[in-house]
Amino acid sequence: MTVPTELLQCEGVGRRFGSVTAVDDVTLGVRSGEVLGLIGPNGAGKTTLVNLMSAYLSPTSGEIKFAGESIAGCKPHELARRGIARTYQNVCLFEQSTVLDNVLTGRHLGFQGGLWQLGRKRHREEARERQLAVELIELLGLAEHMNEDVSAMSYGLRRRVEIARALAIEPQLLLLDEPTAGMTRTESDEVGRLIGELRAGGMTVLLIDHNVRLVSETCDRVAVLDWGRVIAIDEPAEVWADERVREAYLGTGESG
Amino acid sequence: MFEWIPAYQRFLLDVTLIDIILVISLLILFQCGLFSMATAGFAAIGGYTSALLVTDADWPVPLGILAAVFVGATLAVSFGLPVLRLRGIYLALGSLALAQVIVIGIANVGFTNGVFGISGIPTEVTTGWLVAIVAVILLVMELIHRSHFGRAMKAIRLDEHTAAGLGINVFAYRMATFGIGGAMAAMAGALEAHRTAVISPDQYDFGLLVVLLTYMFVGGVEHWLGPVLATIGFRILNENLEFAGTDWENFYYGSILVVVMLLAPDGLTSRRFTQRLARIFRRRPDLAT
Amino acid sequence: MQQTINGLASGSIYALLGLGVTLIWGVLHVLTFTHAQVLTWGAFGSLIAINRGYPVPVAILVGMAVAAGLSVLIDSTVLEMLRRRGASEYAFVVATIGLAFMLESILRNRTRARVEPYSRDGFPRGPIELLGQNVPKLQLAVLATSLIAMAGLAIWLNHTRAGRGMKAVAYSPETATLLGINPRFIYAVAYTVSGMLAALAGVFVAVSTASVSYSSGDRLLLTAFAVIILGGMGSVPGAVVGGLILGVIEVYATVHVSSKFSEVVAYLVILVVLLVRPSGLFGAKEATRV
Amino acid sequence: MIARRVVGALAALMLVTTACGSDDDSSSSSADDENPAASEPVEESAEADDTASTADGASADSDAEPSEATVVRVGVPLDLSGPAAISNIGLSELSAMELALEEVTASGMLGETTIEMIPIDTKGDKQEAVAGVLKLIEQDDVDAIVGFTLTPSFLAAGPQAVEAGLPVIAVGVAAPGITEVGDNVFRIIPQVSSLYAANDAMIAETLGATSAAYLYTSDSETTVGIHEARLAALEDAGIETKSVQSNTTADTDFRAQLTEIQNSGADIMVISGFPGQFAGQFLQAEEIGLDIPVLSTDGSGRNEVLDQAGSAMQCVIYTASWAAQNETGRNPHFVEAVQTELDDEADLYYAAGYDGMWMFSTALADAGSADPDAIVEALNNITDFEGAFGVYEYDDNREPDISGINLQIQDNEVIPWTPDTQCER
Repeated sequence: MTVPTELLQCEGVGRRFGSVTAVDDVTLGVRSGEVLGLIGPNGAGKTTLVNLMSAYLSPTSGEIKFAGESIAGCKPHELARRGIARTYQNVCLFEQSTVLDNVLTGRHLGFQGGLWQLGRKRHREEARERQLAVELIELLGLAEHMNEDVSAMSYGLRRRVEIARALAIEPQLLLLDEPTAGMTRTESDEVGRLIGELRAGGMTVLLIDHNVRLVSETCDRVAVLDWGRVIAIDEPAEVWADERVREAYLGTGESG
Repeated sequence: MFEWIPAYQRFLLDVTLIDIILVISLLILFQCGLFSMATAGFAAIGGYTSALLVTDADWPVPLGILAAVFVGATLAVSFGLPVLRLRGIYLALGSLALAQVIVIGIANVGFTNGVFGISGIPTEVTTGWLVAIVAVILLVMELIHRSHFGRAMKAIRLDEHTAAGLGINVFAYRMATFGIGGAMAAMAGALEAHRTAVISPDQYDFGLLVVLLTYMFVGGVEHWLGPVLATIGFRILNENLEFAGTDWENFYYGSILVVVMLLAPDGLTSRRFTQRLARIFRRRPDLAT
Repeated sequence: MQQTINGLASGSIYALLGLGVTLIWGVLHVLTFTHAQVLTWGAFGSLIAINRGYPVPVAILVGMAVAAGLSVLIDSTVLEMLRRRGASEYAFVVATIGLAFMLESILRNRTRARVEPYSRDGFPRGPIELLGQNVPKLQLAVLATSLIAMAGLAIWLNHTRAGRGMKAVAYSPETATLLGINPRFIYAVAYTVSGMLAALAGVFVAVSTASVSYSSGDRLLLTAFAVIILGGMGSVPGAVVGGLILGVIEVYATVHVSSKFSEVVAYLVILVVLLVRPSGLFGAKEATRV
Repeated sequence: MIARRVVGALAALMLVTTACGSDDDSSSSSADDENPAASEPVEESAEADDTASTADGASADSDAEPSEATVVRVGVPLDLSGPAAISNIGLSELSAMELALEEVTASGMLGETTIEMIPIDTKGDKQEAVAGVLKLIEQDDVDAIVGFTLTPSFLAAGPQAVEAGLPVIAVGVAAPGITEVGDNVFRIIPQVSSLYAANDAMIAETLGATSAAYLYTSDSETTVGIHEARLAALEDAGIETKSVQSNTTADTDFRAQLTEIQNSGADIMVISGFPGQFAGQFLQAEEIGLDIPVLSTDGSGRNEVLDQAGSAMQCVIYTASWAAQNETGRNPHFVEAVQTELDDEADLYYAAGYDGMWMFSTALADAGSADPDAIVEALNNITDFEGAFGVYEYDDNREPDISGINLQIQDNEVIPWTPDTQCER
């Protein structure tokens, strides 16, 4: 068996906020083409880690590499350009805009034309991007909501819009921060199937979720974070059997 | 081209067109989520740059105005570097401090002729020029609005962090709009100087900014049409409020602002307000039946 | 020494102004452009009381009552309606600008646009010997009253139920509601306090110039904004320190640079402070959403 | 529901509007009410003027009865709104012009001809001034312009009137160079900067001063102009400059500047400022113990200033272009008329408005027609005009030859000052 290439590597990454250490010496790799689950009790530092990976925060120690190159000093928009897309724990959509507008905004990097590009060429580009956005919306099963205002939509639908928008930048790596929170079981199953399809298409995914069933079913490997440290990283079944993982969860009374 | 209009109406038209440029210079920043109050300062820079070059160095008027645009853009970009670190209300008030420094500075240094201002500025700016300039500006605004640039600006305005996550270079956009906004305000200032023939520091005071802000917010910030219509509307209103007499003019102006904000908190052309209007008008026939 | 007292005295008036604006911002997230008008109305309220022969302390209380009443009226009508509509903070800006125009216009007409004499009888007059310096009593009184008012405000905010309720509402109106605090009541309280502080500042301005007119507050609105941005929006200690610093800077600029440039120097200092600390001296760092 | 309530409120507002509006109209046209002729349609006034000018031109004497009633329209652009310090001036000028017009009408000196004043608020704003004057010229078709409060408004809008060839009498502006704008521009208030410069050195010498400190208002061209002229004149006279301090029109606290002046050890303090701020300045000077002699600016003796700070202004000396104490010309009558008709104390700005309207009416009567050239000629030829500023006439530069009067404040009263005047502090 060949050693799989790691698309994203964290090497001894730490992040402190004042005297609080949110992420502590994390070494972790997301392999190309895999779905890696990231779980851990509340406050374990999962979202901080995602913010570090998407350059919203910079680490106070260690280094993060994407596709073999350090992302130190990178701005979030540069990382997006390099192929990392993400969703947010608390759903950050552009309110009072339609689903199509939101997803089309995600296509920003797809546009090449300048302001002065007029006429046919401009229309062609706009039409092409619009088509791509529409396809993504359909893929996420949102076709009937295409022109609805996202502010008025249900939580589950909003999460799906956010995933569609993240996919719109055609990322190599997709960071999903609790994509099924607040969803019904059928809805989250839907998301599970979608992640499966994405992996089949060659996408690398980092999935943070509390839904153990979803994580077990969709992830190739699972990493467990507790108090900012990685306490286990392995295939799902192995991880659930790990003593430290059980302790971390039972000890803190995870409600999930 | 517009000589058939009586001079009085033509002057009002010119003033309105210049106001439109100023409002757009404010709006383009706001569309990127920047609430900047430096407009009056850049207008002063533009007015003085052109006025001084034309009167003291005998530059031709068009060249003076171009120089004003250049100086406005340069200053905006160089001030933008530090000032754009500020966010929200801090940017608003920080840029206001910047404008105050510029205007009070102009009033107290020698080469600008201080509080006396500059008079006898050549007035070659015609209504034709202004119409052409405003038309070009509005055309560009519409092009931006319909392109992915406009979408990116809206995304930045609504949520800059998320916009960045989608690959939008927030800083570059803000820098560019700050520069363009500064250039436009400076151009408006220069045009104003060459229209009214006299400039002095006191005209770039807080009051000017307040007027522009109300035009912009009453019109609504989603599309350039709102502020432009509001500017025209307020000009017409201003000319017709005279019936109220000097004493009560401000009272009516103020009450109009309050009432508009109560009816349409996001401006008269905001989707929220137009949709509500549409609902009201749709409901009418129902009531009748 | 004398100049430092000059700076602190005018700075304490700035601080009173800044406190009123910062309270409103902290609790309601509204930048209130009516503040200068509230100040002027308060000053006129006290002037009427003085002209009717009431003693100075009573007259000041009357002025404060007028200003507080006016503030609460503004809040419970226009601003409450805007809140119900979920208006953006910019709608509040425009609406308060509109209200400021209306209030100024009314006052202008009531006073026939005149500068009214403001009697100094009953206020401290003349100098007092202090550390070998002749210090005007009025200045000391202004300084002392302001400091007492500020200290009282600080104690009230931190040690009373209403004060703590205000902090809770500032933090999150929803959470406060769950804790049994009525945000509307707290808004009214904030506007009352803000109005009272403005009136106090208005009386001090009126008495130190012995006059008051409908435009007395004009420049002070900008000053109030300068104070809170220097100190940090929504921060009570920030407004106090910001106000005092601003007053002292202006005076020192007059002494060491030139009185022509004292305002420019003050604004430059504000800009520099902002560049070093983008949220002012005491401002909370604006939270990022992710 | 709510929308309907707001609409209702708006409608109510509109009612108030019209009510107030009509109220205003009646007050501003009070001059017309006394003369029913003014209520005649004025649209054809241009033609009417032409006929009148030929008719009057034939008789060439205002005593002759013109065959037809004529309305002469006078545009009155003034800064009537803005900060109290400025709007006060404009409002004073306007009411004094109305007062003068009533007197002119009552005197019958114009025969059947009546003057209609068309006031316009230029709001202390150059654009408003240009727009307003253009409107007066084009829409209201005025025959002359008598007005202007602030210099910037005049400099922006004056050229429009000059271009239209209308006679212009600038009532308020006091800066140099006003009449250079055009051959048809006249002024009432003399160039105050030269007035002060001429008197200051003599006063300083009388006081035995060898050094001076200055406090001036730095954001108005009027006070800056005065200050610069005074500083130059005193330095020419060998008076050393110890300290120069400034304040803005919006300032309320002058203690820092006054402390600097006190620390400078100057013999006298020269204040170039506005009446609205004198009280604060003098009271604060008294508070910090600054007790050197003061040369102040015109307006120091205004009643409200003395009411506010008279006790702190003992022995303050200033030069005035107009003074209530002046017994020459129409001044005694003017002072009384302002008291009885306007229920106020006469001052410089009332005087300027009053003389402006009288001056125009006199020229109109002399010219016998509203023809612009005739009026300009009449203004140039007026001799020994009797006004509130005393008896004066225009020199070759269309400047009034008003020499001014030195005054001193003693025991809350304004008295004429001469080098022999004694004052107890």
